[in-house]
Amino acid sequence: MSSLDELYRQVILDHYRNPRRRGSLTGPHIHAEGLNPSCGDEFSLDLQIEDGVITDAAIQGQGCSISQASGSMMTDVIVGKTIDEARELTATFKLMMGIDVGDDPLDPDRPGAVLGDLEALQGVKKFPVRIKCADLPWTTLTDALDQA
Amino acid sequence: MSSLDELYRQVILDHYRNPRRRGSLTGPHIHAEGLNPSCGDEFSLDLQIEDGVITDAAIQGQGCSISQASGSMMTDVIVGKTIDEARELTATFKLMMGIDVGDDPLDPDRPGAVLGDLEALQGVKKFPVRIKCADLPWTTLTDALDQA
Amino acid sequence: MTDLSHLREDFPILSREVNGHPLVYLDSAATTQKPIQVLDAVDAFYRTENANVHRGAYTLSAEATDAYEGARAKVASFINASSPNEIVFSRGATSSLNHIAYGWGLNHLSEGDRVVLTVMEHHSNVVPWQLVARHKGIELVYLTMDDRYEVDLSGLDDLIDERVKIISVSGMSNVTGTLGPVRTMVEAARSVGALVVVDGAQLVPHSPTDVQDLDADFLVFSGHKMLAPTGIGAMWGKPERLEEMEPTEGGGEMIADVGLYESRWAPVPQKFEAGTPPIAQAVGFGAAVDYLTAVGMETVRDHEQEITGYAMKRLAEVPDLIVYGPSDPENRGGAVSFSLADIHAHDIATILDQHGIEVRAGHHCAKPLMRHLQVPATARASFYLYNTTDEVDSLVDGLFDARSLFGLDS
Amino acid sequence: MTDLSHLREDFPILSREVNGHPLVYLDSAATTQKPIQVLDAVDAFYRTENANVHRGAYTLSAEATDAYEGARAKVASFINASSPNEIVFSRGATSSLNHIAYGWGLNHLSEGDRVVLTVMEHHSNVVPWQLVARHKGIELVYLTMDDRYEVDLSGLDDLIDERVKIISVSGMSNVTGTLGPVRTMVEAARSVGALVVVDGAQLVPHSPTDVQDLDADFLVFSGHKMLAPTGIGAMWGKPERLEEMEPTEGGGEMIADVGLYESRWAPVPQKFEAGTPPIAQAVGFGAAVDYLTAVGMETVRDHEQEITGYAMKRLAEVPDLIVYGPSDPENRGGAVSFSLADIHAHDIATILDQHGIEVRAGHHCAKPLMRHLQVPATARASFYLYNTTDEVDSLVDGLFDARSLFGLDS
Ligand SMILES: Cc1ncc(COP(=O)(O)O)c(C=O)c1O
Ligand SMILES: Cc1ncc(COP(=O)(O)O)c(C=O)c1O
Repeated sequence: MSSLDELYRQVILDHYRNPRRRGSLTGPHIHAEGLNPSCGDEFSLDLQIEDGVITDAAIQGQGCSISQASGSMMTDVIVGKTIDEARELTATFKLMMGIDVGDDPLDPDRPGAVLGDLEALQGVKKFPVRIKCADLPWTTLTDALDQA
Repeated sequence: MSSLDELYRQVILDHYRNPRRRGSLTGPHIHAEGLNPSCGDEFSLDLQIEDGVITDAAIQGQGCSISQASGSMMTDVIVGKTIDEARELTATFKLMMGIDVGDDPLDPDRPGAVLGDLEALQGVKKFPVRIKCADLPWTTLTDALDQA
Repeated sequence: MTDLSHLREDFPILSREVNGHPLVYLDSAATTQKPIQVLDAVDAFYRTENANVHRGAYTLSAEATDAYEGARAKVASFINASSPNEIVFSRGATSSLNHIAYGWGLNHLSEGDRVVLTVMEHHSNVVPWQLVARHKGIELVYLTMDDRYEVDLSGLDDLIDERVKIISVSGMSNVTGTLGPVRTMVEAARSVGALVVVDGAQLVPHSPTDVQDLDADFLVFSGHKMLAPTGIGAMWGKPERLEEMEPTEGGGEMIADVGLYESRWAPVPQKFEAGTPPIAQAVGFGAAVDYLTAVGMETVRDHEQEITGYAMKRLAEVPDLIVYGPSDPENRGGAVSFSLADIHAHDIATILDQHGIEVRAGHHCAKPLMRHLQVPATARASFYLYNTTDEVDSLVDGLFDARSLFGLDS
Repeated sequence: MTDLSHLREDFPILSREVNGHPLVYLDSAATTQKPIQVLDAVDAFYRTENANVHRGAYTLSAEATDAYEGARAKVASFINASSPNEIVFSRGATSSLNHIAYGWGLNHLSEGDRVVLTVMEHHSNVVPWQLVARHKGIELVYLTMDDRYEVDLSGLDDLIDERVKIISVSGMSNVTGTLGPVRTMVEAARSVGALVVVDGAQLVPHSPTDVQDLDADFLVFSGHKMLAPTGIGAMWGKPERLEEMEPTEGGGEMIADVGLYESRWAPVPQKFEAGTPPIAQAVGFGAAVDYLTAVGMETVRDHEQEITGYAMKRLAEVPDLIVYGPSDPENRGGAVSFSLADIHAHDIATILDQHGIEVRAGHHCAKPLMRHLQVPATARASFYLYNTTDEVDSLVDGLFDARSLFGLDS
């Protein structure tokens, strides 16, 4: 498979064209926005959190297939998770992408950090300039969780 | 004679060390100042003009031997001359130095344009960056004559 | 077809490969590649004449000054300025525009005055005026674009009154290739005594420019977009405008005298060139305009029109491709922005890059225009004298590959 | 004696002749010569990686961005900054000082506030503050120099009160070689919460610099004075100062978003780098600090102390020669200004030039200091790592020739 085929897997194009949970939340929620100034990709995230658990999420934004698919897949895995689990997922995802997560990286194999569809984004690693596209929703998630 | 010997002729050093007509005029006079911003040389000129004739001159300033000697020698030749003759002298001097005097250069051989001691400044021509030093008093003179 | 392919060997980088394919460089609107003639001029300067300029009484410094001032004269005659003193060297178009906005704007504009811009301006011709507006309470007014991607002049007459002090317009859009209506602007401005600033960043490199004929007040451009090194650009100004403009940077070289509390300025253009200037880069700029002059700017423009025309024709063969910009190559420059189906511009750039084809994707520093076009981003191919129709063909092949990767039939 | 003469072959220009003599380049305080390592780095960039930075999704642009940002990291670590983001690339020390004066000063200073300078400052650290003073009604206050050519600190305690908002001081004088009392300034400033700006144009090239140890708020320097190309320099700032500083230039690259009437800025350092930056020059700057690091800045400083000491000793043999500057080489840099009898500095430079010796003559962009020293101009020899004691001997021989040309006995 060429690296382009690996990059643009079917599941990614599917999430890009049919993003899950697109829109905004109406009830009480946390809101965060991310911007990638170098390419102009935008991502915004609403989270409903009850008793430390993410009970709902909604996304908006525009950008390349990678950033939008990453965001869509992200909402798929974080809803139903606790804040701590969402942070674990974030670290796991970033480690998979080869992004430095600082001093205290989590054990990527620990239970709870199952990435599912997101693993399709592994092909992005071969395109260093696109890694920040894949990462944009996750940086935005971290901002949101920091407000919780 | 080396070009340095030609540059620093005795008569030049003499005018540098003993400038003629140094000071300022007290009666009614024209005043003009010249500055060479690239090297900091300064030259100021007072002229007394009666009936179109330069009857007195006084100079001040500081700078290299070339600019100061040129100024001193200039006063030697312009006092007693008419404004027109002073302009002719200026053009004659500039032509000797290889300076462009515009569309209507004078005939350097015509009577009245005798440079005398000033010819000692010919050695400056071999030092292109110093030509503007020699020229500074003459530019100042032109400014002064334009006021007359 | 003007064949300039023999020039390609002057550009060492064009023989490199990218991702296993020969480099197809289609991003000259962002920055151009450099011919050996320019690289050699810069190198020779450092190897034989390097010294600081203007302040030295010695041989090396005089040679460096001659090289630097010689470059000023070359750039001046390239745009047919009446004197080298009308050229102020700067870091580039951006810094030139900031000079004008601060040096002229901050000192001559006051509350209620208006600056007229267009929606197609590059950020470099928008943000400086916004910064001045913060200090001076001036108003920015925009002309919009019509559906043929031309600046919409229908409201111009109503817009132009004595409040308008400056009209600042791009000579050629870096997104749509639209030619700015400079002549109309100059006429409109004259009627109310306003100044016209022309952002020539895309104009000067790509077509013959004559400032006396243009009759604007200021023209800015960047060296790196016309074969010269990075770090150098120019501001041309009418002598009286340059005289009335205040310096925006203080320092060495730009002074006649410095006291503890007050200073006096050197004459134009030194007044605007504080500190050690980009000396070697100016020398390279001189070599670049020599190169362009030798090719002939008419030839450059002809070649680009031909290649742009060819590109428009070939791009029309790609289903779902929309070009944002005028369709007639006579009437536009060689920056061709487009979208392709629902494939994001960034994805297009990545896919083309895998074919060795380098195009830009994004907002092209023209967010107001993106909003006007209602697109978040476009892909852009832009051409220069070294590009060929073969490269256009590669581009089109790459776009078909993008379609297939995104599951669209060809 | 540290022998660095083997480095001379890295500098192509040093093998040229001037007026029939081997070049003796003694004007490194104005600008330095460039080693092949720097020339090659710049050339290689243009030949293999040239593209615009930051805005491209393609390989070439990513490579160019890596090269540019890699240079930022090198320059940061050269002065021991804690992060590359503390380095803002600029055109040079002058443009950096203007950035600070405008970006910080214009936005945080108001009527009655004071900026403390010294009489030894370069025009680049005087005029920007005068320009801000025009807009803001601030007061400039000067520390003077004592008869040992040191900044006179006797009145410092009385001077420092809450009106003082900025102290801006040269790290090393380009005329007298005097080391600026940076540490004392930093302490004094802290007591009233003032900022300290260090003009490092002569300091950073010539001695090991550690910004964390220095603990000032801003440090500026020029690439061309430390083996790098012209057209590039840097401003280092403490992160909190860079955050609170406003951009002074608007344009591409420095924005997060641009609307028609308002914009938002990109994060530091991009906020201060409007438009296409001097990309290849930054790459050259990186190569220059690599070169200096390989030699070792301690070695550079040692070599210059030795050569300056030797020069002071030999110059003392020339009758009627006065050196303006501290006498102890430990306590000064390698810029040695002098006068010789009644021979004007310009004449000295011309005579030395005929011997192939290039020294500067004039006010050295330090007119306030010239007035303080009560000299209209001085001649200045300044040294760098490639200079030798033999060259000092040639200088002294040339000065004896000047004496004899002016009819003074030897
Ligand atoms: C139309 C236009 N104006 C201004 C600029 C800014 O030029 P620079 O980045 O060289 O300062 C550009 C370059 O992108 C441009 O295309
Ligand atoms: C002490 C000092 N400050 C500032 C400058 C200005 O540097 P640049 O001309 O590179 O901007 C110089 C250079 O002459 C200098 O010596």
